[in-house]
Amino acid sequence: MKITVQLYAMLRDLVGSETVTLDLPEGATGSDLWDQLCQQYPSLAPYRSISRIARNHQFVTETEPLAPEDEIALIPPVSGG
Amino acid sequence: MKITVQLYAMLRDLVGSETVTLDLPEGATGSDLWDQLCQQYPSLAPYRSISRIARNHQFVTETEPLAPEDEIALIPPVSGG
Amino acid sequence: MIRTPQYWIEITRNALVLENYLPFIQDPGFGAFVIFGGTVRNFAEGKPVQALFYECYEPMAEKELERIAQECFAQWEVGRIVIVHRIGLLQLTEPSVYIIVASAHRADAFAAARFIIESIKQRVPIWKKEIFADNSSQWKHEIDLGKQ
Amino acid sequence: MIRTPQYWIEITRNALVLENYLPFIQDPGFGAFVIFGGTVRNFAEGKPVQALFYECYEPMAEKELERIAQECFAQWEVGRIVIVHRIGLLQLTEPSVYIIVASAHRADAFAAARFIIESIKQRVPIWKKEIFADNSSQWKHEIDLGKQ
Repeated sequence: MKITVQLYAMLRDLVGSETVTLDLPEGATGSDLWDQLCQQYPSLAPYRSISRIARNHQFVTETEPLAPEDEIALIPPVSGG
Repeated sequence: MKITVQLYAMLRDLVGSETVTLDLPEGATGSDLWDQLCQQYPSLAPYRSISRIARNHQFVTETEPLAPEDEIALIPPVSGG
Repeated sequence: MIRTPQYWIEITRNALVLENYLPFIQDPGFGAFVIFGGTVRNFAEGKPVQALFYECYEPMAEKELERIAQECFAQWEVGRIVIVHRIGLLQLTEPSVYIIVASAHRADAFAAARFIIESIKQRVPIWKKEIFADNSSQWKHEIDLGKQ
Repeated sequence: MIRTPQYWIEITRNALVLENYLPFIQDPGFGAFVIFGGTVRNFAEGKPVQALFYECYEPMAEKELERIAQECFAQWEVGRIVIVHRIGLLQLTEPSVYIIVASAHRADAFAAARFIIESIKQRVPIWKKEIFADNSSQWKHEIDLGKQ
């Protein structure tokens, strides 16, 4: 299945694009998404442990299975306020 | 010595005057002031234990000796804000 | 009114306008400010209130507010403090007090603003008379002698 | 923008004007309000700052702010909440965020305002890039890969 991931802030800058579309097996989780993303963009690896995954505008754990219709974004450490 | 006391809020209302001038012995303290005041105006007595004395715009204890040139005020429980 | 480059203390009979005090706290060294506003509420002691009357021992009140501001500068890293209190007759929703604290970091501004309002309620000689909807009135903390 | 009778959540590219939000919190049932303002400070990471750039994952940020507001209504007796955050390029001293909480009693307004700003800094998808005086720039929390 195709999953499009939105990237923000330093993650977007490192990849050079606001979105990345990945081809993942059915039932893939956030963890699988990270695995493949870091393989494709090794510069993201240091951010994996400090970033969170948002599915449909809510934080989810890495074990959550993803679906193609989900809106997925990676949320590096926030700094609003 | 003559000591003039300023009264505020409910204390002033109970006495019916913004100031009261008392004749106290030399070296009289805040405690002596209260004694005489409550004798003259018994309706003030319930406020004695919950009010403070201010001398020259600062709170002082009842044991502090007073002088005629001091600006003395009785401060019942405050309620600003 | 007592004004220094660090603090602005004022007791006034005029309506309080928050915007008047904001330029005083603006400084590129501060990243945070906290404002506390007290306003006239329609209920007190379980009864509907129509207005409040504030009275003040003015010279002492301003000095006590100044001492409170100075205690804040000694305890926290704060940059600017405004404390303004209105006295006289205030209608529902009108502001009675504004406390503004600007600081480099937010924790200091929160702590100092809270300290200032708690201190005002403990030791600044200002008194509030509640004027109830039935036109009766009573000083706050007034002892009901009939009940003694 | 998400607006209900109880809360007003807004992320905007326009300059924030505090006075615009004050009528929303005015109510004779509230006796206190607390405002937190965040402004652009001239120093960060030990270096002089000339401006900040804020970016945002907007639909999620507004929803997360709404969840924070709802958590406040569940935890404290608060009457009205405003949370507005500016994004884009901000100059020194300009406000980036205003949080306003009105309540019957001051303790609730202080607690909720503090909770909101701490929550924003933990879990609302907004990111700040610091633009230093030497024209270099860096996302806050950016990992310096050269140092790894």
